[in-house]
Amino acid sequence: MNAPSLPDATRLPLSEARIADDVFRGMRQDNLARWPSGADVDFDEAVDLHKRLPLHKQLGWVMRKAVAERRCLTQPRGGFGTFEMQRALMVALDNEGLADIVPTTTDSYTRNEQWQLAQKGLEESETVGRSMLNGYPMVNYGVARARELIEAIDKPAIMLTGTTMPRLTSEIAFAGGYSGYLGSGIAYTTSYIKELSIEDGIRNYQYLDRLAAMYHEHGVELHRRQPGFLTGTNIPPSIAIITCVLDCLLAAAQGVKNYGVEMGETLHMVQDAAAVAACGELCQEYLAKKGHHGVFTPVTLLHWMSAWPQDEAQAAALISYGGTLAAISGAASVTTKSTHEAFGIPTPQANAEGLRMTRMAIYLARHIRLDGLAEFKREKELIGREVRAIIDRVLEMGDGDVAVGTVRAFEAGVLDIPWSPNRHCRSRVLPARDFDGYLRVLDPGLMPFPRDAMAIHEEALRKRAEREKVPFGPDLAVNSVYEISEPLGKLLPDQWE
Amino acid sequence: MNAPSLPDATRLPLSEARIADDVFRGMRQDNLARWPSGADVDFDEAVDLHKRLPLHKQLGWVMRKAVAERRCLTQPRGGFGTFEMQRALMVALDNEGLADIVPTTTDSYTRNEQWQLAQKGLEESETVGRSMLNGYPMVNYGVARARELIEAIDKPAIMLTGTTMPRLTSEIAFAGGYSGYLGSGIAYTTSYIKELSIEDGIRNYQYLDRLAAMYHEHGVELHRRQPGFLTGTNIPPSIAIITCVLDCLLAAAQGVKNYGVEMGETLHMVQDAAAVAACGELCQEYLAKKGHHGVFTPVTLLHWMSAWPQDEAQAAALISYGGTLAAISGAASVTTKSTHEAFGIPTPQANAEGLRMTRMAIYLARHIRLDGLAEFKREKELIGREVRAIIDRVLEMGDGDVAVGTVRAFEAGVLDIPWSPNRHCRSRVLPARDFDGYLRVLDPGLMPFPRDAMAIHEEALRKRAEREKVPFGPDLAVNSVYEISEPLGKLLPDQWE
Amino acid sequence: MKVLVTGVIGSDTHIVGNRILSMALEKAGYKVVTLGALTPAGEFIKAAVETNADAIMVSSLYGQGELDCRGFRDLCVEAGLDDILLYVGGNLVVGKQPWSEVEERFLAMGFDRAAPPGTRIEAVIEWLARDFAARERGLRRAEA
Amino acid sequence: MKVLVTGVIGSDTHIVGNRILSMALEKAGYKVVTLGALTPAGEFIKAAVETNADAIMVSSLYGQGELDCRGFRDLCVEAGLDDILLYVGGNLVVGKQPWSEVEERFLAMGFDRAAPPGTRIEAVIEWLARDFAARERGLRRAEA
Ligand code: B12
Ligand code: B12
Repeated sequence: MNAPSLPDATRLPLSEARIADDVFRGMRQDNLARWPSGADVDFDEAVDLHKRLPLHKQLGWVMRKAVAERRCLTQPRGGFGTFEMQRALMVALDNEGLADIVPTTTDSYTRNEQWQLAQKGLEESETVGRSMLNGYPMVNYGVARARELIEAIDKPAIMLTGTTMPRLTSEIAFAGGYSGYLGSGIAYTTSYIKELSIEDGIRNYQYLDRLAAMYHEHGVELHRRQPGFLTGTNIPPSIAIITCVLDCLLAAAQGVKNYGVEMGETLHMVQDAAAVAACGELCQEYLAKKGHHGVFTPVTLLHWMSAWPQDEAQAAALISYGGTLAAISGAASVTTKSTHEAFGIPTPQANAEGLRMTRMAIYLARHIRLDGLAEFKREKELIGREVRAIIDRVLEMGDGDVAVGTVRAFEAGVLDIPWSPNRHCRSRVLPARDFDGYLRVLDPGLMPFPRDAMAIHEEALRKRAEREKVPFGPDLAVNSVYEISEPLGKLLPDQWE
Repeated sequence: MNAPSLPDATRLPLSEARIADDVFRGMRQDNLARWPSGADVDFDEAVDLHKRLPLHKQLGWVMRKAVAERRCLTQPRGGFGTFEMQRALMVALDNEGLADIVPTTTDSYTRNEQWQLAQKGLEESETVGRSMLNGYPMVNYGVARARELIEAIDKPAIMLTGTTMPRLTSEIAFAGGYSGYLGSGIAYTTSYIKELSIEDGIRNYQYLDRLAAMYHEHGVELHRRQPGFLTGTNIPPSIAIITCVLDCLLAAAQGVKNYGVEMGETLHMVQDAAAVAACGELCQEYLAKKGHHGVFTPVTLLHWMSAWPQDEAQAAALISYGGTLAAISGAASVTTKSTHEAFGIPTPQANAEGLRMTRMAIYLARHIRLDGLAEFKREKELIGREVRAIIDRVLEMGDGDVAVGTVRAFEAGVLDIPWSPNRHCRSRVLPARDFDGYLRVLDPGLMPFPRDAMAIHEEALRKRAEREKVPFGPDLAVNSVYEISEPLGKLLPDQWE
Repeated sequence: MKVLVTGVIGSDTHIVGNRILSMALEKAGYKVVTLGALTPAGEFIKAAVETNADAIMVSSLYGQGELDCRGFRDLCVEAGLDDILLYVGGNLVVGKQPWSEVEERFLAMGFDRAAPPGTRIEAVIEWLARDFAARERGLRRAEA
Repeated sequence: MKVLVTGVIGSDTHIVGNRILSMALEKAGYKVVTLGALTPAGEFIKAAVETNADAIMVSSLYGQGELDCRGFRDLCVEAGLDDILLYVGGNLVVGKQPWSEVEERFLAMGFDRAAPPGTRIEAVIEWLARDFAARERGLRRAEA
């Protein structure tokens, strides 16, 4: 379990530098040999396949079009354990959900390269006729099946693989006609695994980024994407954006040109709008600083990523508000959830309903922008100051190398992620929601946030502690984990005191 | 059918003046004699009953408390044809819906004082076991049953009677312990009936307002409310607010002190926020001008009042957004709909779900205010200019008397209501939604809106006509009636051009 | 030119759809007699007799249509309008009920067609065209 | 002092609820051995043997718990932990399934208690207190 991916024979010292072509050739060969389906990957043929796809089935093109037309696209998650279920799901999300982007979520064994276990889960799912896996075992089903999935829909498809080990899954998906791939070295390594080192996570994604760039160099613009939502648990925008910028710089160094960045919604309308604006700008600022030109960085928001309420009516409001927030913040796309979120992986129907609620919410709010509000400006500026303080420190620690700086910064606690399962991440930083509904940093751990920024966070959180008569301390963070999942009668009582 | 209520023997010339006590005594006597259940109304006993109700079951107190604590309360609609169904509904709305205010909607026969027909409908409903009436026949069931309904819930109750003839229904409801009553002479007469004159509608509500004021004079503060949503069909805020102000002045003249004003949501976040702020201020401005002091005028928003989409997912988004808009605009309460809206009167369960969606949406957006936005200020100022231009003209036409001015203004078309069924209302004014999502006046009819204000409306609507390649004319208004009810694929296509 | 009588039956104030429908039918080339909101059943018949109408289009939105529309066909027959084309449309019953049942109930009352909630005018215009054409061929109305 | 082993089984990364639970159990007076996320079944048993634990608290959120937890009780028995108290909790299966069926499935696997999605820590602490008390009285566990 948790086996780190095989050490490359050609392991060079860690650096952000573009993997050399000959080295990469060797890496690919080894990689594709790890499971029988790897043999079906033929790069040149895959390039041809992508070139034959209509533009509206190519996510790189679609994301650019969305930004040009100021559209906010919808994308669900979705993966089932058998091919037939997966195809039916994708068709439903396309037709009944009007999804602009159709996903394939892999199962958790595949995520951890436990293809033997995935095979057992797949077979049992086929036998019992219900999904025993929490996603689609992409590697086991292989390239030809992937192509059938792409043929079944009329939208671009994205891989959602929540993994630190994307090397084989991505080879097969790209060869199958998938034009989007979500995942990154820093974000996923800190959020989805316990033992793997940050360094290994970065290396694994350098492979994927180089692969995507290679397609680009052959005339196929794939869409790479970064999961800045991290552990999904009350992540303040600055912490998300720090990872967006760093992962983006790592990808750009491998030659990636179409790189989306994602953030979970804070559920505070002003904070989300400020975060989306700040995120796009900060990515571009650091790309320019590091000399990477022409990298397209659309911003995606995700529906609430922490604990959900069980009441489907409350969940419906959370879904709709998720669409509202994405539209108002000017996000290029929004990743949706369903009314089943608190319970389990949704049925195709519930998933499609979540898409339609979100789409209607986007329609209703598409005209609204908050840029003129004083609170918006203040929040955006605050986020910028926090992000710059930390990224500059990381670059310094790496003597200008993002990969090296990142690893050292995690060791030192300069980079940190709340609620991380990873042993190589201190996870001392602790967020909480303040009295006005903003996500704030309760305890920075060792992260060097500017002193005046921390003063703002602390004051806002003390205000909450005072008003709600809870001690100023970790309880605030724990309460904030539960808050949105609480029953309505607790959130907004219908009795007067 | 459509029988105007009996002309009072003591019919005096129309004026806004407070009905004299002795005259009113005679009016009440005649009124209560019109149906057997009228005999059960004993004013003094009713006053005692209200005084014994706990504060949290008195809507006058609850509305003041909501404003003081900046809460946005939820209130559904709801009426079924039999007592048992009505009680079960009210209990469900209270317990499962967490409604802050529990309604009783009367059926349409009762609304038109066709109590014989109501009786037949009631009996048939009891026999077949499903509601054949679209509301609760309050007059037929009478005072004692009303009291049982009040006892069954732990919230204040409001009567929703969509009628121009509220005299007997209100007597019975107040005697039964209802502490809120929605309805007004101008708004309902222009929106709910074909033949009745504006004058008669005003007179009927002068009776109700005087009755409510009489309770007040005996130490019971009831909550009166005005339905400024009118025909619910794309009413621009200024037209709603004109009726809010005029109806409010008429009520204040009868001595009413606790008078809510309602508006349907425009679904444009900035316009709704501006409308709520403007409405409260304009009511107070004209109350002061006319020398009415200490009148409390909380503002209520209503979920979208025109045609709804059939898809329940779309409807859920519209419900949630309705809560968001009410919270952000700082409304004191919001009147909710359900996912069944496009089809028919909702089940208690669907109704309760609509309440919970709304309540969750309120919770999520409770911190947001838009007052700082330039668009907000511009819109609020525009509304103010439009309302003042017309109200000042109405007062002038009535030589200072609101009742007289209103009747003359409707005759002259100076006052007008879009999509009115009433023969005494020209209904030449025609609204439509503009390119940026604001509701605008497409054709002012004879309403004397300021020229520069009309220029703003026209420009915004021409922009829409141009972009959507439809002629600038009534088609814009008709399209705007359908718009929100259209299927999603039409509103926000998932195909690229 | 075919003559159509439109109106909203009973104590029902919902005029918007009926008005839009009436405007569209006029544009489509019919002579339309509009009775407006809150129209008693008898007034539909009276207007139809007076104008020698070819069809009556009853709107009912508020849910009590099931009560208001009972015996409507009988009233027509009594007035000698045995064969007049009768349509009804809107939100015909109280609550969200399965449409097939509701339709059956209204067809049983003698309406030739019943339109479900949210019916668009294009559909109504097509019905009329096809039904009048069918009548030329001696049929009661065209196929569904 | 009673010893509890906690962890998230299989390839499951969901650490938040497990961590909050572990913190709360410690506060409630237990000695808690925390194995964290992505913990193979064998490691739970190993830790329980080494620390002579009184109970094992298995978290599973990601849906594959049904596969991961099979044979867990057998592993315990093999390791000589015949009577150790076994709890499991989280989102135990894929999708929204009726809880009573899910519970039954996990009790049949040999868990003493299964906690439905969203269970609050207060409830877990109460279970533990009652079950340990029941064991003093020689019972397997307290009533539901
Ligand atoms: C936050 C979250 C994440 C975060 C996790 C961050 C982290 N490292 O912990 C991230 C974003 C990384 C994530 C990833 C994934 N997630 Co996730 N996630 C959630 C979410 C939204 C909240 C979970 C949470 O933190 N709750 C708050 C804590 C306090 O509550 P809790 O975990 O339920 O724990 C409490 C109780 O359950 C109980 N309890 C817990 N353990 C135990 C044990 C015992 C013995 C007892 C008695 C009680 C008990 O006590 C705890 C404290 O009160 C849930 C949905 C939801 N609940 O709203 C989905 C959910 C758990 N995730 C899900 C899935 C599928 C995934 C992914 C596989 C794929 C994906 N969709 O992205 C990946 C997993 C990758 C992997 N290999 O595991 C599914 C599981 C589906 C199913 N069972 O059918 C859920 C239910 C969402 C859904 N409806 O699809 N996820
Ligand atoms: C706007 C509206 C109002 C406005 C009406 C303004 C006015 N004077 O016209 C106001 C606010 C005043 C109002 C009042 C009430 N309303 Co109302 N209202 C609506 C609403 C939201 C939209 C109706 C509308 O204008 N649609 C747009 C037009 C273009 O569509 P349409 O009317 O459906 O007409 C089209 C088709 O149906 C078809 N059609 C119509 N007639 C005919 C006839 C024929 C022969 C054919 C073939 C086709 C056809 O063609 C039309 C054009 O496309 C509907 C719910 C909905 N649909 O979303 C509720 C609704 C109709 N109202 C309802 C009710 C109950 C009431 C009230 C009794 C009480 C209340 N809840 O407030 C009062 C009625 C008082 C009275 N005495 O009648 C209910 C009816 C319930 C039921 N049937 O079970 C509804 C369905 C809402 C609900 N779900 O509860 N309402």
